Amino acid sequence: MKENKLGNIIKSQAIWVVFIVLCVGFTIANPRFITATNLLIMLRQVAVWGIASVGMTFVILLGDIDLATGSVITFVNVLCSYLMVHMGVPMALAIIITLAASTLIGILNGFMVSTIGIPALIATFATQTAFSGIALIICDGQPINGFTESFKVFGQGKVGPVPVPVIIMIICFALGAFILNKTYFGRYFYAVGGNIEAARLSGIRTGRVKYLVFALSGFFAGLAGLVLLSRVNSGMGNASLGYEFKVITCVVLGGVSVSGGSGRMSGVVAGTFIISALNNGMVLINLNSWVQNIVLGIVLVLAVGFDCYQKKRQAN
Amino acid sequence: MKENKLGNIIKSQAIWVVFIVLCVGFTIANPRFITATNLLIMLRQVAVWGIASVGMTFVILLGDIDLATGSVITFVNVLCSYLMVHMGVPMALAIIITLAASTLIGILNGFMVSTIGIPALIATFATQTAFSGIALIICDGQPINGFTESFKVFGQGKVGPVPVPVIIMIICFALGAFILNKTYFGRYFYAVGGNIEAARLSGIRTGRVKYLVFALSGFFAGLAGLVLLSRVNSGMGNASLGYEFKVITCVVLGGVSVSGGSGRMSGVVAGTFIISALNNGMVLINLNSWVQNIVLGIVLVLAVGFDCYQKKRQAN
Amino acid sequence: GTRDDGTIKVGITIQNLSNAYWAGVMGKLEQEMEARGWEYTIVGCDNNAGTQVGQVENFIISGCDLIMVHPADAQSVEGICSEAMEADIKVMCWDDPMENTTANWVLDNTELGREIGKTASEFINEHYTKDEKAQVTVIGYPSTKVLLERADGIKEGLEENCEDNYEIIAEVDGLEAPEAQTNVETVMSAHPDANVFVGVCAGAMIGSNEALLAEFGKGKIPENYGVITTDVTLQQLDSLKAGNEAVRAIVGFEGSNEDTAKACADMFERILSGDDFSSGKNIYRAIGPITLDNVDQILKGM
Amino acid sequence: MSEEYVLQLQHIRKEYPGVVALKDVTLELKAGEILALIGENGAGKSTLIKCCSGAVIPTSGKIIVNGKEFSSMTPQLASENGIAIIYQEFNNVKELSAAENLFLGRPIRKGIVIDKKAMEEEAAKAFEQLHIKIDPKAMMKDLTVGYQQMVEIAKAIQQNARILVMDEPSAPLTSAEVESMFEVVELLRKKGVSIIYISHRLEEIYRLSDRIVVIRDGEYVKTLITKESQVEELIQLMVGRELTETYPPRGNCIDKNEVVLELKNVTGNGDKNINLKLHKGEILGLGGLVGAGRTELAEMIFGSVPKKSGQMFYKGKEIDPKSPREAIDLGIALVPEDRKRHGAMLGISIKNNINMPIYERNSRFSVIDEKLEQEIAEKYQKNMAIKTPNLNQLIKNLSGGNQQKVILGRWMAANSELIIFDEPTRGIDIGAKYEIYKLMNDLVEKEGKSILMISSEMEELMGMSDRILVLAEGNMTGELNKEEFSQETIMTYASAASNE
Ligand SMILES: Nc1ncnc2c1ncn2[C@@H]1O[C@H](COP(=O)(O)OP(=O)(O)OP(=O)(O)O)[C@@H](O)[C@H]1O
Ligand SMILES: Nc1ncnc2c1ncn2[C@@H]1O[C@H](COP(=O)(O)OP(=O)(O)OP(=O)(O)O)[C@@H](O)[C@H]1O
Ligand SMILES: [Mg+2]
Ligand SMILES: [Mg+2]
Repeated sequence: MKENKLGNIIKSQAIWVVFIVLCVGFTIANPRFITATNLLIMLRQVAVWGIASVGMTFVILLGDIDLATGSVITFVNVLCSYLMVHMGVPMALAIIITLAASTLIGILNGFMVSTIGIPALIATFATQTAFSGIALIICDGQPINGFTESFKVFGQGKVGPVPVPVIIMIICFALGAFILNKTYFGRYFYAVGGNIEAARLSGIRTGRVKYLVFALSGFFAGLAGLVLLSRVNSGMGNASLGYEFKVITCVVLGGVSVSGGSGRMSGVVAGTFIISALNNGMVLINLNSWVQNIVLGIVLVLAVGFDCYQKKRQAN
Repeated sequence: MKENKLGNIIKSQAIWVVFIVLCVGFTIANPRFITATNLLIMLRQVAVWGIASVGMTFVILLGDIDLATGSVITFVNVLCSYLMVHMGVPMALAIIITLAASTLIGILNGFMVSTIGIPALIATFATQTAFSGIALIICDGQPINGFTESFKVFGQGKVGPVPVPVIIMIICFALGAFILNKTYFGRYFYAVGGNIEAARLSGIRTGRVKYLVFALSGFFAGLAGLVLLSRVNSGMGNASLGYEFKVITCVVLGGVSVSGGSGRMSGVVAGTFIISALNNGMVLINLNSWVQNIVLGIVLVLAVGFDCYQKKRQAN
Repeated sequence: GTRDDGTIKVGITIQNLSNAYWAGVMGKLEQEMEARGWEYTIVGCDNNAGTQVGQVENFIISGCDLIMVHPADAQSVEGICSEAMEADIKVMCWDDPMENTTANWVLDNTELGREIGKTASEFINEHYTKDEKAQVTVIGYPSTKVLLERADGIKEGLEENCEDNYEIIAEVDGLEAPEAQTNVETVMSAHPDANVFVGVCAGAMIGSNEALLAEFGKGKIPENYGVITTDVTLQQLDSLKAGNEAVRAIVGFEGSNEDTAKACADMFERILSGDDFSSGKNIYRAIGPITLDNVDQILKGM
Repeated sequence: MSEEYVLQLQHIRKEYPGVVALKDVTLELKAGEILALIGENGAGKSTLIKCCSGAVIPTSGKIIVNGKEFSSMTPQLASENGIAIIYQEFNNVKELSAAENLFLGRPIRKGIVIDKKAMEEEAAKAFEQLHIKIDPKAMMKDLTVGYQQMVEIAKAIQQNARILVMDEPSAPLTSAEVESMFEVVELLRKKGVSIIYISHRLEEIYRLSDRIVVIRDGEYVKTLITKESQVEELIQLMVGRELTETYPPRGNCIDKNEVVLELKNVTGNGDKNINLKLHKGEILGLGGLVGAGRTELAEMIFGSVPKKSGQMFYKGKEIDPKSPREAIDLGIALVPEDRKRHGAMLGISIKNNINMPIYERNSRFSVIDEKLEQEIAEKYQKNMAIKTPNLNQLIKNLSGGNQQKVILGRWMAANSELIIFDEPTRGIDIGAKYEIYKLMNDLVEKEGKSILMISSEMEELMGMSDRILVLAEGNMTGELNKEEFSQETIMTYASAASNE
């Protein structure tokens, strides 16, 4: 058991080692990288993905996937700004309605996956497609802006030197870790992801667990969408094309197995930080944006590959 | 056994029924839909996805997925046109080199999935990211054009009234069905997709099967890329963004289970035709392109959902 | 400049770097900046405002002297641009009349659309009458504001400049060539006499030109068929120059890519040298049609 | 004993597409009794008992628990009504600890927060009661098959259920573990728990049960009082005919001069310095406790896992198979112990399952000879008496025993010379067992093949083997010739290493 724990620590640290190596590398290339200002900016940039990654972690732990995340973020952007600007709904109410709507989209996904039995990849892809259309219809392809100043707080505000989105992200990570490790339904996520039939026969209402997880994924995506909206201060019908893959990358880099049943929140934090360091650092060192894609692909393969290869060797 | 076959026929026909209903609906809305000219145009438009879907079918049968398809198509576009235009390589040789390169990308995916053990979703996503960068670097973001007239045949030529790409697609479908039903490789695909460990212990070299399947997926994507290149007559660094999901949709609509081990080529043909009818018909009836997205999402859910719900009920 | 060694550093973020027009202009702009001995970073934000805000943040931290944004959504980058201004960094906006900038190099997209419409009208007026109306297809891409404005402008331009001799029979998507080609084929199948195609970008032109070539064959495209869009890329110019394809005119900007890049770099110089834009910081870009008459001149600078 | 029934399954019918698994079966469990449920493979035992937890929803029929009638069950309802079930297939979550598996679905918690420590303490107590040393914090995936089963048993007991259903609980266990399980079962009986016990091992039935229910082909046959019944009668009721011998006799067909397989100091995969010789026509038994490393040895011979050192000789030539394919091509076959995971390819047909290793052989330019494929499948369906309406049936629709027959058929079809059987009759009924034994005899006697047989059933090991090798903790601890066979000797060797 001791051995096991040690093994786990080393494994999760492998990701942190990658992060530190990256940071050292970027700092050598451009010393500005390691300044507190830049690190905070770096975290602020990744906050949207970090927040959404908490919900995505749950979904992937279940062995499913949520491709709707990007569309939900876009939809939230458009819906919330439409409510505030075109319908004059007060900010607090608009936020509540928006979060409820994003959670409902999650529940719709849960319904398709759990009750109808459509594989999550397909169900959430359909949701993605449909809601990207709906978002564009709502805003008629036009950006919507003109929010109250107070709305800017979520995306642009600061508490001392720390940006509010970073604080929201940290709270979400902590909440995610708490749910996974301390609550009974968090443990159910592992059980359902590991062996759904065994979980069902042990009296776990697996259907409800799936609904819950997709609803949470919708909720966190909604929250991420609000932060993004407040950050860019304008609701657009294509705010977050392809964000789902950014978020999935954070989660998977963090060592959560796409076949479900294993992974930890701390790894996802590391995965998110790596993506954030890469995004920020590659611009700081003037890397051509086409080359950036190549680097991203290679880092993903190396980080995940190392983990997978270890596991594969252990299995023998 | 009779009963079983009948059941299968009905199941595969459910997809064909959807196709026919769509066709009837579009014809009522716009009688031009059903003209031979339009049907041929419709098939020509979908040929690129149809060709790539053959390889994707194999991959999904294995329970894996190939997100690199879109990038491979783009890469092939750029590489082949670069070879022909900027390096003066003769057409036939350029085609051979290009197909070899796309197959090699497939083998690279196979290596990552089979030898290193990276989940296909991640491995091929990394390939996608990296090769979209490579394609842009090769062409420097610029379209490459000025091919010989003879190169146009693959995408724009006709044999009698039938466009060459449609003929290529039909040959690919037939080849796919032949591989799946008549050769031992096909049996291996089902076995590995169903239970990889049992397959290995029955003497199947499962690693090689994975390599083969990803190589085939790369090859068919390469072929699709060549047809696209010849069709648009210009190689671009962003020719086929998101094509992988179009192709996956064709395959999954056709009833191939994303968890692997079950599905038939005839279903995929139907799935491809449905997508093609939708794409063509929705433009014919002047449907707003935002609404088109919503319709696509709903059709996908209905078609796959029906199948999944049936299976779920049967399982009890 | 704030750089330690005195060199000037420019950060550029544009909507989309994998687009032929942008890749072409940026390639020339790189040459211009190299010639002036500047350092630069060019990134694309894939039409994503959130990404773009992050990119501007990165430019600020990396110590740029000048940041140029080609905004995915101008409103979204106002905030971060004001931060850049506060940090004593010069900011230039390409396309939109933004507030928190030193100067704007403005392209009025509705105006550009109108110009496309006007150019198309000339072609239509030449070939069609009240009795034999032009069957016009508008190729747009309604998911971005810029392209939406262009499409609306096109319709206005047609209305203003045409007599009652045209009819819009379809509006389809076509940002990239394959999509445009597919949709144009479908339109031609629905309306066999669709003959004029007007679009908002290079992809629309390349795609519909190719669809017409496939339909009729090179040199056999009827005279009264035509494709007219904007964006200046080599492929479009080649098609125009060839004369036996469907491209009839392109609405361009300063001229060739080189001209555009030079004009842009000149703007950079003016801003960096501390020119005072307080009287009028919106510099409007020139728009004008490219036809067989001036195509050779433009091709020289591509 | 009161005459009141605590559980009644009345007129249960269950249809699957193409198969009627149960036709009107009724089963009634009295308070405090142990009711044995027996029947051939595919008789419908597992299906029947799955109905009382909602794991299977019956097509028609009634379920009455303590007088309350349920038209349909769910796992939650079953548990609320005091029913606990140990399923034939494992039902654990590999990525959770033993303790969490023990409390799966009903964790000890305060509000929404779980109490890990309390669960671990309770689990430790439960394991102690079963006399097993399992670390409650150990991940399930790190436990052997036998230990995983013990966790399942502990889990069922932990629930303090009033009704306990056990579907072949002893199948993956060794005799020592079976003993401690029996003690617990006796204890539960004393506490008044009512138990349904399913097993193919009749000696267990006689030792534990009060009454016996026999079903055959999805139909109720008869209920007997255990004390008044005869083994012969039971077997006849189960298989519908008379069986005289348990182990069919076999003439001496060993060719001492020809060594088919020889291992010299083979080390790796948890085994150390294994030496053995298998002659042509011989059945060599491998005995030992759970975790002795027998499966691991088989994996090395079959090329599934590489060996670290030592030499292997097959028919005099040194071999080092790097994959099962190479081993199969040499003429070696392995009938694996975990049928669902390693043997059957559940989603494909019986025909394809049988032909899988020989497709390449029976193809021309990669194209399969479909006529030959059909012939081979038909031949081995007949030989192995596989119960199925047709060969295109998916193998997952067969009962455990019939699945095993398909796997055996596969290796017969592959024409293997050396066949390794890992627990060949695990979970297989008496009638089918006898057929398999006869087949094994035919293989060595008539076809000159050689067999390496791993078995945890002492009777079977002694009944079938010509010689027995015993392993303990990866070491070879003893070799017995036929005349030395006795349970005591084998047990002594099997526990040798741990006594040192
Ligand atoms: N999911 C299923 N689909 C179709 N048929 C099934 C399914 N499950 C079981 N059957 C059929 O039901 C019958 C009873 O199977 P069951 O597993 O209950 O037998 P059993 O008595 O437990 O056998 P064993 O002793 O081998 O475990 C078999 O004929 C089997 O083919
Ligand atoms: N997945 C695993 N991880 C770690 N150790 C394992 C694993 N599987 C087995 N072992 C160890 O390998 C050894 C052999 O176990 P196994 O149960 O396979 O032996 P066996 O002789 O085949 O027993 P059986 O009687 O079940 O056939 C044991 O010491 C066990 O603890
Ligand atoms: Mg059973
Ligand atoms: Mg074993």
